[in-house]
Amino acid sequence: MEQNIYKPYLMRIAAITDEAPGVRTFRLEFADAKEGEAFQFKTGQFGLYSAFGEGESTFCIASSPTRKGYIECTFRETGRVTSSLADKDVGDTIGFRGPYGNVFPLEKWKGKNLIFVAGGIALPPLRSVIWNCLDLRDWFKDITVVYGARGVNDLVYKHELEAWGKRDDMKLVTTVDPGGEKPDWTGKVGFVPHIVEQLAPAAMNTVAIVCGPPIMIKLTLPVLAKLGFGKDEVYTTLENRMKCGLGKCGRCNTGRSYVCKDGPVYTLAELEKLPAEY
Amino acid sequence: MAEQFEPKMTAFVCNWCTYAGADLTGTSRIKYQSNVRVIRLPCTGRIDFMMVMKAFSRGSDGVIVSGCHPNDCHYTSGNYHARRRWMVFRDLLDFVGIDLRRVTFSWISAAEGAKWAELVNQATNAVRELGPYKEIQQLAAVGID
Amino acid sequence: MEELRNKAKELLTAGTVKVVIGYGKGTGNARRPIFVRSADKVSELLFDAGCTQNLATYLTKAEVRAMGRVAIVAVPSTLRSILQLAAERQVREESVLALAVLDGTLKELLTFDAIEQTVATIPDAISATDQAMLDKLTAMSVSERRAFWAAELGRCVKCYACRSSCPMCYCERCTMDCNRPQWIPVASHALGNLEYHMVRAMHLAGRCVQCGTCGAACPVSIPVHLLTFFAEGTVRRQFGQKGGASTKLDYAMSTFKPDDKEEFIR
Amino acid sequence: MSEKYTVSEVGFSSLVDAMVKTEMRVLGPREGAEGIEIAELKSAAEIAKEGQSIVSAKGTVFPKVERLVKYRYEGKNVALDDVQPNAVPTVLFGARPCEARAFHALDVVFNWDYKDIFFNTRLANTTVVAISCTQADDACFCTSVGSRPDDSAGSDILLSRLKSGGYVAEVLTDKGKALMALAKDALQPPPVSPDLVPAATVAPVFDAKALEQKLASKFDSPLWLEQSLRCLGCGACAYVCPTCVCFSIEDEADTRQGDRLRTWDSCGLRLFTSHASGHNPRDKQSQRWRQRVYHKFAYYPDRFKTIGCVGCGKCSRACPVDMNLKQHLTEAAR
Repeated sequence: MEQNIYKPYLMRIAAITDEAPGVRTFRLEFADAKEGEAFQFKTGQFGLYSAFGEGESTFCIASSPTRKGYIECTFRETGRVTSSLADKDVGDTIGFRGPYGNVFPLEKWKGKNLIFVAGGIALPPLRSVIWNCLDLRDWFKDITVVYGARGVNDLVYKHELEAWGKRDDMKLVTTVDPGGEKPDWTGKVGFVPHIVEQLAPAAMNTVAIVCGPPIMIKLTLPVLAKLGFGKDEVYTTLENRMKCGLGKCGRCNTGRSYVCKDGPVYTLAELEKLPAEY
Repeated sequence: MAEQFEPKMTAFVCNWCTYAGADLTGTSRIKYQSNVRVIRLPCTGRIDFMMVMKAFSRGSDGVIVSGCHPNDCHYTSGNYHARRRWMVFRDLLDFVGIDLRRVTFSWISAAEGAKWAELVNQATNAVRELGPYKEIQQLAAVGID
Repeated sequence: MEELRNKAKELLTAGTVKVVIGYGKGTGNARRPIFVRSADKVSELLFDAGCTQNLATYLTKAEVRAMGRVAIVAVPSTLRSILQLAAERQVREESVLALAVLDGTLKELLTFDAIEQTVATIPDAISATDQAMLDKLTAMSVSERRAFWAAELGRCVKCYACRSSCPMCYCERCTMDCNRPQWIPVASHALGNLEYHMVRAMHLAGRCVQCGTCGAACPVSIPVHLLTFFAEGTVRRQFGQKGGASTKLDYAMSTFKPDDKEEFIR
Repeated sequence: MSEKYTVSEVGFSSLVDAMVKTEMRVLGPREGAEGIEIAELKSAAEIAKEGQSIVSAKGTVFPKVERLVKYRYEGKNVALDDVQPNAVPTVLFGARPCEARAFHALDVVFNWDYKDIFFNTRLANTTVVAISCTQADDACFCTSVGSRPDDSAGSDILLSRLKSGGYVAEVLTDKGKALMALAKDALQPPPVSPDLVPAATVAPVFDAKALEQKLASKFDSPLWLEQSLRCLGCGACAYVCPTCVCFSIEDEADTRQGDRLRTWDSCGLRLFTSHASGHNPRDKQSQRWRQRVYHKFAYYPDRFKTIGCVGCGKCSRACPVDMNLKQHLTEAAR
């Protein structure tokens, strides 16, 4: 008998971390341990998280597939589902369907330098792949992370940023928008595209993974182009609205692409073939 | 013998008059029927017409809406606005086929504890006689295939 | 009709208006709304007995607003809608002029006052069919009415054509679209449909110009307009003011009179 | 396989009577007060044999509201109740050929990757008996999208009317055969040269392949704004459409339990793509209208090797402002 593809896994909230105002991370464990053991995903994939009674909401899986036994998601309290999720406590049950969508091609990146560029609440999708890459450190050459937010308070994963900053096998550059700094802020001040330009990473043998608010992406892409990054070497991940995640409900359809199936990971070359409906 | 039907009554009351009035009923030790679930709102002006519908769709057999007498509104005119709304909504309820005997409107001041008891008793008795209000709740299942 | 086309041509040529919203030929014998933006296209404008749709709906659309000043071919209900929209500060006097076709004569109405005066001279009555339906419904027993609406609204597919076609349903964020909490069920089961149409009727009470465009728009021919007609009728009867009569009226449901008379509050 | 029989009018009625007597749900076009509706049939006399229903027969396999998940709260826990797909044996009887053909366009979406058991179970339990159209109207354009008024695609049995009364029944599938077994006595061998009532004339107005090619370069054309200016942004077209497959999933719950429901949705509605943050990738009606056209006539053929439209014209008839798809596509194909 085929499965009911709309039936979610039941997940128990094992831990909650407040990341920034309105932004939280859940660590989720499978209520049914057997389902948990059988569950596999790859970095870049997403799921639909449900607050029963309110509905489902789409976010990436923010943890790395190399970390077994749980998944993590980070969300900002915005609409009906996310507000309800924000009201949950440790021990509560939520639903999860997934993993859905395509993946970041880590195999293809072997032997290359990686630069991650993220803004604001868009670090979570990259966090999964950053940790994945760090856990497979010898696959890659230099790893650089540029992460910016409006203000110091808006930076997510503050503890991990601290840990990344201390590592000598990667380079972390954090920045906040002008006016968002605090007296003890030791990172940079300036907009992400500008910081990338200053940093001027060599495009040779390097892959750039960019994720952030539309304006950040819009301004970062020309910088990368100027630095010589080819359109196949720039990756991003889209977040269209979805209801099913299964390539059926039609919401995420953009051009011939279903973001839930053909995405969410796209190269810039692929993205340019789509209408700008994302 | 079949158990006697006990209606579920929902009362939407304003904080300043009717709720205080209902309080007085209690402190005056006036007994009245316990079928009513009281929902306190700041003012009758806050009682959205759809709350009446929601009460029915979630299982109420009867609804009571009550607030301050005209001129007594804590916010000056909330009850006047509410009255207009009810004048239109009540007719509309009737027009779509909702039994008006299940909806009771009243003004009850903070001093009218006895009136509250009497109102609840009367409304509850009326609804008890009418029986459970299945018609509206059943509508939620119509159309789901 | 020639007069209408000439007028439209004159307005467009002089640049007085950027667009004329009117009726044109549709599928078969149908008439459809058209947007004439250049003088050489005025021959597409039509006016005949088939032109009954209330085009005022378009006045609040962003795409139309962006065009500039509008001339709108108006039937009586269109004029009333313009007044009601004006009363609710949704159209500006300088952004619209009405080309009213009344009993076969064209009248160019440049100001809200002119529209108001014209409207005052037009008898305001709903169609005999609608009146008969309302009478029939009010004569029914309450359970018959419930059965009637359950059957009618059971067909509703929640396409929102009634809302979309209504000149007064211009809200950027309709109650139906609010989901915190989800006040009205999204699914089109009988209860959700009933609640939806009741909310619409209540939100139109005192504002409805009784054009019937919502009912005409319904793909499955539910007489949803009877609900708004009824609620509007209640307002007229009880508070003595009607939607679309004047730009100066307060919205009946957001005001009150201390001596509003009812007999049901105990 | 395909077997042909002759069925007299009497045989036709007795077939319907035989079906109604079984456990099966017999749905079909019925003349209502306000036009043809797809409803549960009680007798052959009720069947509207000509003309298009207002709402399509899509609901037979993809109902407007359907339960996907059911849950109960148990303290901090949630328990999921098993929701079984609806497997009531159903006959869609007397539908137009375009309705039958439309199921394929739904099928490709419900099965191109993940399999949707709700749709599949309903489809597997549905037998489709279509009647060839002998009448068409201004909105019809089946011949422009690769079909015709006597198309048998998607039908288990196709009935074509004889001038002398009665029908030629073309039994196309095993399901059709099983249904016909209900009225064996009604079947006679077909005439050697059947004198059929000619199928309706629907002149092709555009070439779907050419349209698809044209669309490739017309994405930024002003045509979409021009056509959609009068569009009100309601969902009437999608909700009457036999092939519109987009849906929403909505929770409805009280404090103890809830349902996750699938409901029809439409790309024409502003909220369809709107994010909670307020960002909307298709913010303008012209973009939404374009999506509707492209999804059916460009993305569908590209992705699913079939057109997402059967040319039934229901959308055009249902539209409150007379958005005539046939005409708009003809413009786009130029």
